Amino acid sequence: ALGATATGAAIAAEGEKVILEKQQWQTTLGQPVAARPYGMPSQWEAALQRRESPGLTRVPAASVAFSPLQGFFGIITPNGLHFERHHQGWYDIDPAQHRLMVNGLVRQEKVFTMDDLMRLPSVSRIHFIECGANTGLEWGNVAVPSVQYTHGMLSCCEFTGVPLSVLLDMCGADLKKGKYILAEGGDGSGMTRTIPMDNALKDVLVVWGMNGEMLRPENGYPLRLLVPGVQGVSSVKWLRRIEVGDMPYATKDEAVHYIDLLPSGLHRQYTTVQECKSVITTPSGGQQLLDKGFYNISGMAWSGRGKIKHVDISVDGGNNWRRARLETPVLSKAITRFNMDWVWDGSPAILMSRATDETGYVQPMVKQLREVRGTRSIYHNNSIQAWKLDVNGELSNVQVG
Amino acid sequence: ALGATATGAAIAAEGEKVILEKQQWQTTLGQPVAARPYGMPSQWEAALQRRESPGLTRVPAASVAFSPLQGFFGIITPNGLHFERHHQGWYDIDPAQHRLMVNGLVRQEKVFTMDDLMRLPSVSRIHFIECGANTGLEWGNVAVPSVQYTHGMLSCCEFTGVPLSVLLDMCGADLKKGKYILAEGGDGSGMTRTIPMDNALKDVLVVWGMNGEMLRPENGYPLRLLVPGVQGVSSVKWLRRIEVGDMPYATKDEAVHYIDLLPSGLHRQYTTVQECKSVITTPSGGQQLLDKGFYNISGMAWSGRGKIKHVDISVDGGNNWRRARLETPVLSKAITRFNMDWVWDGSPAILMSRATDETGYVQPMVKQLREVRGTRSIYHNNSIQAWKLDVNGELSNVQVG
Amino acid sequence: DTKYPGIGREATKAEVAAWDIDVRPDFKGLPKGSGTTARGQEVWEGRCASCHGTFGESNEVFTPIVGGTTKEDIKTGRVASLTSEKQPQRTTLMKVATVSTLWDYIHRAMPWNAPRTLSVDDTYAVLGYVLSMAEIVPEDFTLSDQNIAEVQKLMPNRNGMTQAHGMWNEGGKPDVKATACMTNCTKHVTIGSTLPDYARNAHENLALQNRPYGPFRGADTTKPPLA
Amino acid sequence: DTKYPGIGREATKAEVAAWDIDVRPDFKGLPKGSGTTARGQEVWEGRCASCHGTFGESNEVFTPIVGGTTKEDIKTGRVASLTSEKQPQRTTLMKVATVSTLWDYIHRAMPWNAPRTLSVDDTYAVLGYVLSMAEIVPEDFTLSDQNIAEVQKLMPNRNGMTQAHGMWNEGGKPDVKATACMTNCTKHVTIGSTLPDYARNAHENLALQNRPYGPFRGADTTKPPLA
Ligand code: HEC
Ligand code: HEC
Ligand SMILES: [Ca+2]
Ligand SMILES: [Ca+2]
Ligand SMILES: [Ca+2]
Ligand SMILES: [Ca+2]
Ligand SMILES: [Ca+2]
Ligand SMILES: [Ca+2]
Ligand SMILES: [Co+2]
Ligand SMILES: [Co+2]
Repeated sequence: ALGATATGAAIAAEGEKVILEKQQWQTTLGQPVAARPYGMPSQWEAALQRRESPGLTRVPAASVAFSPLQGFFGIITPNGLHFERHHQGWYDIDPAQHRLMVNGLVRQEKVFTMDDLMRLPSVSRIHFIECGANTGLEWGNVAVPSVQYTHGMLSCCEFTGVPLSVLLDMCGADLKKGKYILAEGGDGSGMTRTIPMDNALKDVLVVWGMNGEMLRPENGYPLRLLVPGVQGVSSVKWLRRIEVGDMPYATKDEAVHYIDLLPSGLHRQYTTVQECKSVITTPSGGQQLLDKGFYNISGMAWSGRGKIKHVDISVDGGNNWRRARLETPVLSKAITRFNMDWVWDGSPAILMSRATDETGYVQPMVKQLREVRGTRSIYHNNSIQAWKLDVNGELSNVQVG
Repeated sequence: ALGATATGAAIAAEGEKVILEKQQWQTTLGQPVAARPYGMPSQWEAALQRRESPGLTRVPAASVAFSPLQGFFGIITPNGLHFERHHQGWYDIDPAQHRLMVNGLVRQEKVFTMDDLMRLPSVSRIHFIECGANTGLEWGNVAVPSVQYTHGMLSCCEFTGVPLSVLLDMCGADLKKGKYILAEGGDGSGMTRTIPMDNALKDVLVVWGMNGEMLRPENGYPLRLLVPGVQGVSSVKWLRRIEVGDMPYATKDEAVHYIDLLPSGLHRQYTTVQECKSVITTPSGGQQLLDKGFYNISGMAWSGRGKIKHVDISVDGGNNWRRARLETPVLSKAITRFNMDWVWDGSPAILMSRATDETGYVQPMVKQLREVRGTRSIYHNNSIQAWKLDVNGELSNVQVG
Repeated sequence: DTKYPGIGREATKAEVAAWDIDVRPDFKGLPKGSGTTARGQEVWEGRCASCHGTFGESNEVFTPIVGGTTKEDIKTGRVASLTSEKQPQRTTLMKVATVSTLWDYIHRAMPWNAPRTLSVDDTYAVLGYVLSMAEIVPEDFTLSDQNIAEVQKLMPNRNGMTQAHGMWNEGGKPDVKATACMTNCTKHVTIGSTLPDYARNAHENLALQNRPYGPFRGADTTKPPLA
Repeated sequence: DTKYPGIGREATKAEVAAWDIDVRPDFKGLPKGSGTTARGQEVWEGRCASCHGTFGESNEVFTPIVGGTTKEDIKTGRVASLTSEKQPQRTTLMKVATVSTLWDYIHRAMPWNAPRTLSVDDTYAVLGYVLSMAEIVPEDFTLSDQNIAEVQKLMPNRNGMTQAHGMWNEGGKPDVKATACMTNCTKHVTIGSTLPDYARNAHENLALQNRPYGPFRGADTTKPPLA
């Protein structure tokens, strides 16, 4: 049986009390402006929180808090619900004490304060950040119940900062020998990641602004790197140093983690691009439909290689597909929101979305990825997600094929 | 003399302590993930708050809290800092108790729950909201010291909701006779505003989502109207009713306020479009430059008639102008962020920005507006804002011409 | 609905009656009823005067409701004081052209701290009393759905509105046309208005309204500008 | 800087020395120094074992560091157990190809709760001890900047990395090529994997992780699915 609901319940002949009777908010004076000089969500939104996945990590300061994508709208991630991934905990660093050093193969090694950086020519761009391990729990089998845990290491924000190329230019980077940069964080882990110079010069930013305000402490306040299209770990938080070098650095998170085990026993190293991917966020695993009838199927699509070209949706487990509407703006290396009309007739269904990016790359089935990469990859699982809808209205996580 | 600064201060020969000595955040374990399941800004960001303008209103529940634009980046307004304008205070309405009624010249008068509405085909769009009275304090003379108070009734968010046209269609609105709609709020003021049907069918949305999450209580949770390009008051908050009618309603906020007094003694009624406007947000009134040298001049431009085509910046009080860079995305009826390189040589300067929209309309000087509308208009002051930079590095609010 | 099955339901008559409370300039929506200025005075003094003043003149909680209109205005339907710089504030009755607006709004939203608690008859009564304070209707008057259209003809600013402008619709014609001159646009830049000294710190210390780091600080407005 | 006057300053030598602590695979950045496995054992047992286990085998705080490598692997430079389904966890030493990585990381970030508190010599010592636990170096060994390049040649998985893939650069070639079939794409839809029953409520009650209104509720995962 489908879940009962206030709406579904019979309405008294005269109508509903909430309309026929005057309510408190219509008959009294509300709260003043600036009651909260910095606002918070409604008391009724408490279900939408960042959450850990029990058992995934052993200590919460080297862990992940997943974003509740099941309740998100559009493409912008609210700052309070941006996913968290720390290796040695987070800090709220005093910006007056924070410095950025540029060293290595440069004419002039330099130190910048936040005062300095924020005076430089700034740009604002909307980009996604996806952890390379997003959906990694599902390389083998279905493991987690909802989109918060399958895809919740994903965000999309408007970032403001200075192009890294401006800083490299100021320091006179040796672009002939200097084929790589190393980015280093100011936290205890001193997170370090290598970025190819071509990439660094193209669209990498040194950012302080996120959705109009400063980065949140959990996301690298007061300064982080932003490497568009590349797994989140490269967008080093609490950024303190950029080194120009002539070879990759094989740092811990490039040599022990964020490497992909192939069936041959070889590991792929320096796999960073987040390939084209999409997921239906509503309705999705662990959600319960209350009734048959019309629904809006909605989700997110993104690609580390550019813009989303289109998204197709299947409600029959991948046998037939229909093209979804894309909301504007459709931006490069940003989330694109898609929607599709759907009338649920009450029979079982399997909902899937499949994105295609501007390079023509089509999001694959997990089977196709496994044919090349096996089942023990952890990172870069961009396969098509399926949600099974049962006659009772409940959706659950399944893998098709 | 210019203000002294840490950066400006001489650095000891070996370097700065914050670099030479290991800091706490590099040598200890930070805080765990989900320490704050819903995050907040850094402790160092407390200066950025919504604030009332002393003396502007007499009671804080029929008042305004202005946004600190002087600290904003990009185009997205952080939800915690969205400006507030209430007429009878704000409420945090239980969404399960909230209803939307559509009545009047329709085939079928209907009631929708939030459950209903959120199932409908939804769209997401980025739009500005500007109160019609924004910059109204300056129709006569310079009155307030900073951009928070001159322009802080301005926001730009990604909104998600259902096109009003879908609801009108569902109810069978009589589009022949029904030339207007009335939108009514669920708060104590029962805010009511007339919207021409053409406008209503074009791009008006009934929205619940704002920057990825639900509307904040201060901004109409759980449901508001969004009338793109039109003064904020029309985007009725806590929306409870839509009526289709055959004439304008001359509600209190269309007949006593939001009317513009002309020198003749006549009032213009139903002036709603927010014409093309821009403002330099950094550096701006009440800010203090610490040093000569390079700066990024940055600001916001928007138009109720479409996209921004370009923005020009003058640093000499309007004698000479240079074209600013526009950040992407440039969207219709949304804020566009502009930036321009500038080297301050220490001499006095007057900074101004002038936006042009896709219709070719050029943002005017206040003098030009006054020639038509006089000095007692309150609403729709979209004139060019000037900030005077003194040799001491302080900027102040002035009117040129 | 065949396009969106399962969504929304018919509104009942009682529900529409409960919520459809707006009153238009043509008095559509106005409920039948009446009230005397005597009763109106009781309501006013009991439920309104504390905020709006005994004579509707108070500026304490909101701008005045009554004042600034004359017998002559009632004849012409144009409030003369609107062109005078002497009138310090524009009162409600100086501005409002449509009496329906006041009926609708008082019934909908007043008293401010207890909206929707006035009966229909008391709304007629108190509105009649407000109009009598402005000498638009006699001291001793009964306002009702029957005579309100006549009262409309007395509203002092009934001819005071114009819709002849390009700002209601996106496609309307703007009333100024600036040009985007790029070089040598003004020989002498003149500053028409500057921030008055007393306004420098009137919004409290701007040093605390800007980040304590970054490209700029907030000026310390508790002190004079730096020398 | 003439392009951006007034912004940034030269870093001093001492500052660069203080912060430029990375060590590359070619040992650029590696400071001179050395440490014995005996000293390494002291450091390990005093400062590391509580989290990583006496033998580097612990799974309590993080995945094991030591284990899963053989004498044979040291010869081939490929860890054989990586292809075995029997090895339950991939230890650090099964994966890491470059000894510089470990030196850099231990010096940079360990102990986890007190990073950057190990001296250079103690870093050599404890790293040597870790390698000795895995029998990569002898029980009684002194690791130093002089012999670390030789030790690199013993790393069990030193030949275990490939960069032959299209995923480092945006322009790289993807390794799968799906097609966007639109109709009649699969005769029989088969479900390969479903959520195990025990996982239904393993992330707590999903009813409390969804809005209590809107198009969907969260399923009450404390109970079985609705009948
Ligand atoms: C507790 C204070 C308070 C009380 C009591 C009160 N009012 Fe008001 N009134 C206000 C405020 C504040 C406003 C402005 C509301 C807004 O900003 O939309 C207002 C607005 C009005 C207006 C519109 C004025 C304008 O120019 O917009 C009218 C008319 C009015 N009140 C009449 C009444 C009447 C009649 C009563 C009694 C039945 C009453 N008020 C009781 C505070 C009060
Ligand atoms: C308080 C607990 C704790 C202590 C003490 C500690 N570690 Fe760790 N260690 C960790 C954690 C947690 C990680 C994983 C950090 C991350 O997620 O990036 C780690 C990671 C490592 C790694 C990388 C393992 C991998 O596969 O990524 C090495 C090597 C290591 N530690 C060595 C040491 C040494 C040597 C010491 C002592 C000098 C030490 N640890 C002390 C908790 C600890
Ligand atoms: Ca890790
Ligand atoms: Ca008002
Ligand atoms: Ca229904
Ligand atoms: Ca009506
Ligand atoms: Ca300087
Ligand atoms: Ca180095
Ligand atoms: Co990650
Ligand atoms: Co307003």
